[in-house]
Amino acid sequence: MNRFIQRWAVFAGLVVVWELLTWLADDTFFPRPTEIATAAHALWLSGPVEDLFLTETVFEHVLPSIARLLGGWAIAAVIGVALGVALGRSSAAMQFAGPLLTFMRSIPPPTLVPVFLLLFTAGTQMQLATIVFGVLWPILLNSIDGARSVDATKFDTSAVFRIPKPQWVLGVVLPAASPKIFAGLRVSLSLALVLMVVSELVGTDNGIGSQLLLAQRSFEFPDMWAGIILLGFLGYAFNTVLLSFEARALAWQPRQERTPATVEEKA
Amino acid sequence: GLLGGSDEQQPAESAGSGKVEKAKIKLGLLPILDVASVHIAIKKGYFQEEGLEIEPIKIQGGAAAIPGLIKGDLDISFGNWVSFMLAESKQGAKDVGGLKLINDGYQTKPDMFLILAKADSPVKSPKDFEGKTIAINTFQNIAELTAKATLEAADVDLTKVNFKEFPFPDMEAAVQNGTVDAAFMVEPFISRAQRTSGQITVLDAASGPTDGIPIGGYATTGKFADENPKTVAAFQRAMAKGQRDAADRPTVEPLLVEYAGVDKETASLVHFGEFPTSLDATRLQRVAELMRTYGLLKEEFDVKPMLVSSSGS
Amino acid sequence: MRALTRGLLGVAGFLVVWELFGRSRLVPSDYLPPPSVVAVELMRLLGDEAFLRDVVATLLALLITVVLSVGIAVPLGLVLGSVPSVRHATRAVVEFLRPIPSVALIPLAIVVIGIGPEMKISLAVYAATWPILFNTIYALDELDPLLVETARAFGTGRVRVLFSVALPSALPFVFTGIRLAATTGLVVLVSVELLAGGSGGGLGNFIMDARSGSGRMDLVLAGTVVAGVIGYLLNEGLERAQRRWVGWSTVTTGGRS
Amino acid sequence: MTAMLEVADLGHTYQAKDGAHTAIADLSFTVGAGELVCVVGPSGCGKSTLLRTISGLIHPTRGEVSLHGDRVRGVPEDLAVVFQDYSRSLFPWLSVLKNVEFPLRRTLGRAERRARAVEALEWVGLSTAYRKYPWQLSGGMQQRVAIARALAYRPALLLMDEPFASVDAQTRFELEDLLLKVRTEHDTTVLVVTHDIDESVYLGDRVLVLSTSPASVVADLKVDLPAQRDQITTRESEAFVALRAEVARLLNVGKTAEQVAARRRANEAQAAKWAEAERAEVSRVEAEERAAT
Amino acid sequence: MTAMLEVADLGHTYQAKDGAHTAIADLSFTVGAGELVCVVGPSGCGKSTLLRTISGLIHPTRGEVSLHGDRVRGVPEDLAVVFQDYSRSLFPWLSVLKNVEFPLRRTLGRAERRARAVEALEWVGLSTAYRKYPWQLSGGMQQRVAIARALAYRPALLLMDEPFASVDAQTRFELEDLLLKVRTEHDTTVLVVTHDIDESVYLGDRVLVLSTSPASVVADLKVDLPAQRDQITTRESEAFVALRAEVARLLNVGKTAEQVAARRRANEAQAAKWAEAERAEVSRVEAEERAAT
Ligand SMILES: Nc1ncnc2c1ncn2[C@@H]1O[C@H](COP(=O)(O)OP(=O)(O)OP(=O)(O)O)[C@@H](O)[C@H]1O
Ligand SMILES: Nc1ncnc2c1ncn2[C@@H]1O[C@H](COP(=O)(O)OP(=O)(O)OP(=O)(O)O)[C@@H](O)[C@H]1O
Ligand SMILES: [Mg+2]
Ligand SMILES: [Mg+2]
Repeated sequence: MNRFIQRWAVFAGLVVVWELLTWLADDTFFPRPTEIATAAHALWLSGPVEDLFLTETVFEHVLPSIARLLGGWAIAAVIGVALGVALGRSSAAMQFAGPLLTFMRSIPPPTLVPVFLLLFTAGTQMQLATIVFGVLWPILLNSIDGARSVDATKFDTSAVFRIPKPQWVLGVVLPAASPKIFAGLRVSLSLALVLMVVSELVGTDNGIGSQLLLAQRSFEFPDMWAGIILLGFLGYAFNTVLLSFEARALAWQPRQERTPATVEEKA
Repeated sequence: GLLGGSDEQQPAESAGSGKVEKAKIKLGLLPILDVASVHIAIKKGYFQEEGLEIEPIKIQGGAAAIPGLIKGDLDISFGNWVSFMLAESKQGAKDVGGLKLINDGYQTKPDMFLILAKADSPVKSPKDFEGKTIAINTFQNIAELTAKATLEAADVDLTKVNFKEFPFPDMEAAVQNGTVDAAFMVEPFISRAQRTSGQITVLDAASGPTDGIPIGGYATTGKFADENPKTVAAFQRAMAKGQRDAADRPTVEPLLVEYAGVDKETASLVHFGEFPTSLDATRLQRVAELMRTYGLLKEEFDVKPMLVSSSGS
Repeated sequence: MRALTRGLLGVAGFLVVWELFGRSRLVPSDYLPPPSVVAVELMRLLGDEAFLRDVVATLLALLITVVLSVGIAVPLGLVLGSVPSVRHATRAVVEFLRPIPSVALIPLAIVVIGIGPEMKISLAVYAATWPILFNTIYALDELDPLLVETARAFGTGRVRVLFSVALPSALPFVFTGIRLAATTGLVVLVSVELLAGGSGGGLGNFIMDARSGSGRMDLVLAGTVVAGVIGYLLNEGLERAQRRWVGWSTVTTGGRS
Repeated sequence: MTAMLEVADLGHTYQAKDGAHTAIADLSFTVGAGELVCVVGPSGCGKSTLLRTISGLIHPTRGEVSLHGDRVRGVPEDLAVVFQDYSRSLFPWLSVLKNVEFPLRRTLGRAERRARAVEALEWVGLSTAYRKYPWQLSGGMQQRVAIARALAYRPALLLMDEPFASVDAQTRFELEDLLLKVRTEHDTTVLVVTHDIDESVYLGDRVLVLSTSPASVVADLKVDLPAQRDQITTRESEAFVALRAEVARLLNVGKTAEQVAARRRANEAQAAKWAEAERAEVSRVEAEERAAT
Repeated sequence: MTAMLEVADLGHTYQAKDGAHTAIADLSFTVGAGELVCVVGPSGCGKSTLLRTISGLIHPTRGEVSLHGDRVRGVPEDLAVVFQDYSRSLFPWLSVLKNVEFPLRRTLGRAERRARAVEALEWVGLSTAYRKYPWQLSGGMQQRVAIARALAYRPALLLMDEPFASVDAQTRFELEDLLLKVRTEHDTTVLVVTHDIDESVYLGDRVLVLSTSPASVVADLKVDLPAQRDQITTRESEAFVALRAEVARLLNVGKTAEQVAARRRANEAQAAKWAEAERAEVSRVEAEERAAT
């Protein structure tokens, strides 16, 4: 409860400050949070009772976007972790693929739209490709790093007991790398939201991102901000879910009792 | 500097500097055909004659134009009428005295807005669009408005037509690989799609109800217009000459190759639109009407207060 | 050297696939020109001053981006990673801010910051900060408590523990975050140049011009290749720095298998 | 001697998800300034936990620790610790020399720091390994680096958790003498946790015997040996032998007579088995030899 | 007995940026099947390196290791190692029980695996800590988990690197006896690196004494004690005492007479200092007492 208050007090404080600032500035581009809330309500929560008050827009734009974003992120997670562990544990593979991957990492997804158009059909497939191509890298890089940093003694121990490859990967490398992998997963989860918007720049007729851009172009700034808030909300929600998974997966980590912050004079 | 930012330097004292309040104009331009007249005017020294120095700032898409004007990073900018009117109707620029339209820029002629399909497409006539998908560059803009208006005129049920957003450069490919059934294109993409992929015209979206519809022009903020009336007037005079010269194809064609990066072959094929020389409220009101019809504007909108007509030319 | 040849082999393999794909009848070569065509165009561009100016503009903006995001994210990460109460208090805000798509905010950014290079750099810094921040926080979580206890037992103050124990121990993973941030920054810079233009110029601008004016895919791909090469070189430089400064981390960890 | 360290009614319980674990039940003792006290006790009884509470790294759940009469809250000044897990307590990114210098950075200038570190490394016989990194050292060498680091710091109170566990017998003797020398020269108060009963008697002014987990004080023995000790003569002295027997006896106090008897029975059964195995082996070898000739 | 392990002309040099370091110079010895050989040698001489080459973790730069006559290239079958750095060799994400079960997953079913692990943990006296995580254990308990893991695996060849360094004397005795019992029951060949001279004699069929770094074999002593040993009677036997003196002597072989003399001189100087310090202290205390009364 205490933590809850602690967490949301800062948030609420910032919202209040924002409200005051926007009220003072009175700028079309920066509507007041209350206006945004009204717009959000009109957009998404003014639907009929049988749909739990959700509007048409939610079913037409929000849910498909979420599905694409989670799908893309999941695909990227699987590819990233698998490839990352493989590359992290095999220096030869890393030498072969390293430069190419760095090269690909530096390519802005928008320039690849024409190429994606050739390889995928526009719409869901292309959007998934864009999201995967964008969010893969934090997972991949962190997995490589995690897989590489398995402690030497643990490597030796597994070698000595002739732990078979699958067990070595699943039972040693993955757990050892998991804190780093989770860091990558968390960075990329919110990146997936960003890329969801980017992916809806081309070849779409629905989605949170396309709605957001449309609102922006039509100077419906409260609607646009409502979209941004929705993204923030989704980001927060997904992140919370991921964190609870993480807490379970990393339960073995020594308890916080002895981390830097707590080893401190209470005097 | 090396970063490519604008170098803030005082404009060189030019001949007519005594007359205008601000000699150096930061002008937002899109890399498209529509602004050929500006390049002509610069080349032929029309601005210099008026004591103006133009610093062209390349912007991509309309997204940057209005915020750029509001922030003051652009003094004047090219943009499409729909965006300007939408912004004004939503009071987007109220802090800087609203948006003011100072010059007409570009206007359709037949064969300029074409909806193209693959050569072997089953879509042969507008009626065939029902149940099909058309690529369009941006929703809720001039393309969608004219497409809808002409489709309706051809008796098409709009609720059965899908639109999807694609940037112009990607449309040819999208049509070619069947991602969409047809695409709403402009020059030089039309010429290229016809030439390289043999795509065929299904509908001219700038005909009938939308024949000669204004596309875009030059705007500034109310603040700038109030503070620099002479500058604005000088700009209008120079542009009028540019617009006039732009009607002359041999003058424009080589410029395309130069500033828009269009290859010579395509340049020789493109269909140009009209470069109107005067700003006419009645003509622009047509755009507002279209916007009203298709729900972009919620209420009546009068464009007249937005205009700053050329005083003495 | 062997690593280099292997890397080149990997790239060469990719180019061969692309060449075959581009030359096959599957796709019109206008849409996906093969690397041989792109290479010729690229050679020509490397002699073109305007193009080089664009490249330099992007490169400089990128360096500024990396420096700024490191300067922001590492201290912030140290604070958030070592003071749980601050971390709890700011979590809601941070998680709300992270998914904000910088690319969709271009108009707002222009209104606030203007159309110049500052705008794209701000957006890029915004995007590049997160990977560094999170890697720093997570690396601190993984810090061996015994190392901290050792330092504390010798009367090392909290701040110094942070800088001379926590930071060095976290550094290898922070470096990974920086490498990630460098390419993320590059991607955002080029994307913003591409979508907004403005007075910045840059590689993205070049690509957009090539695309919209004449639909020259060969130029687009040449520009893309240059972006990739910039990313590669920057990554290589960072990796070298990493090997130099935190080389210890690769030897305390297990051999390859 | 004045009491430097006072441990009163100390208790510590570790909290864990699946229930609490009491590591220390109730400990009280004092250590005078300049004294060297050895702590012995069964594995897992709470010795390391005790050192952690004294050094202020964990807050005991019960009782208190005072230094010079002040209650310990944070990490006290002028304290050095040699951790049991020495290899993890060295900073892998610092060379051996830098590791030893690390705690000195706060107080000393560059030159003096260097001199102190070099001196301490010489003491522990690592003069040739300055520039190496911890992972390039053997286990025993790492442990000696940790000892050198603590000695170079010249603390008023030195806590050592099985500091000589990983070095060979000869080196161990040398390090023991080194410790004795250093603590006399600098008047350091020392608390050494050790498993070696001989060592505890040889080193200590007193030996503190702890019970099985949770730890409490079984005995607090005064070591009545002359202050100047010598590896050979001291260890051969009658007093020494008697004391070490006493400590060994005390360590077994927790065990019931039954446990001891059980062990003896098991040993006998074992012996019978071995004898049989040996006989079998002998006849096998004989058979082999016969086959070979 | 047939030769199970053969080490021939073994040498290993570690490469480092700032020059190479030769850890093992030239080692040759054999170990028969079922034999238990103890290796003693000064700290940093190359014992752990030797175990690493035998277990195939590093490739020696010179010479070779053979098992059953086959040259060791990778990690051989049926091998278990207790690493010196036990705390790092445990998997922190697995509970104690899972840690012990981990290497058994390859070969055994769930139930049998569990039974073996439980049994091994009981042997080392950790029956109550199954569900704990390694970081919740004391140093000695962690070490015993590592031992349990190796024993549960029932290897043909067991390599142990100072396996009892962190446990108390009593537990150490028990573990020594346990090791003897297990190796007889399962006919395991064992190589134990230890620093405890007594232990090497008590445990070993042979004791291998290594020189200072780089390691070479100083002596290969046969331990002529009856196969069935007992902590009390064996250690008291004359043969035992003689052997341990011999090993101690051999360990000093590397030292020059000068070094020994120097140490003696230092000790004497020290003794004088201490005597003085003691006198000073006595008079101080007396003064204090006088003041108090
Ligand atoms: N972080 C922890 N969480 C829970 N229990 C712990 C923790 N640390 C130690 N313990 C438990 O506390 C008891 C005492 O541990 P401690 O490390 O103090 O023992 P020790 O006397 O040092 O033993 P050893 O001689 O084996 O090192 C042990 O039973 C151990 O399981
Ligand atoms: N990875 C390494 N790189 C370089 N040198 C090393 C490395 N590992 C060990 N050495 C060196 O090799 C020598 C032998 O080390 P090793 O660990 O085999 O000694 P040891 O006999 O096990 O000593 P201890 O009894 O102290 O554990 C040491 O001098 C050490 O400095
Ligand atoms: Mg302990
Ligand atoms: Mg060793």
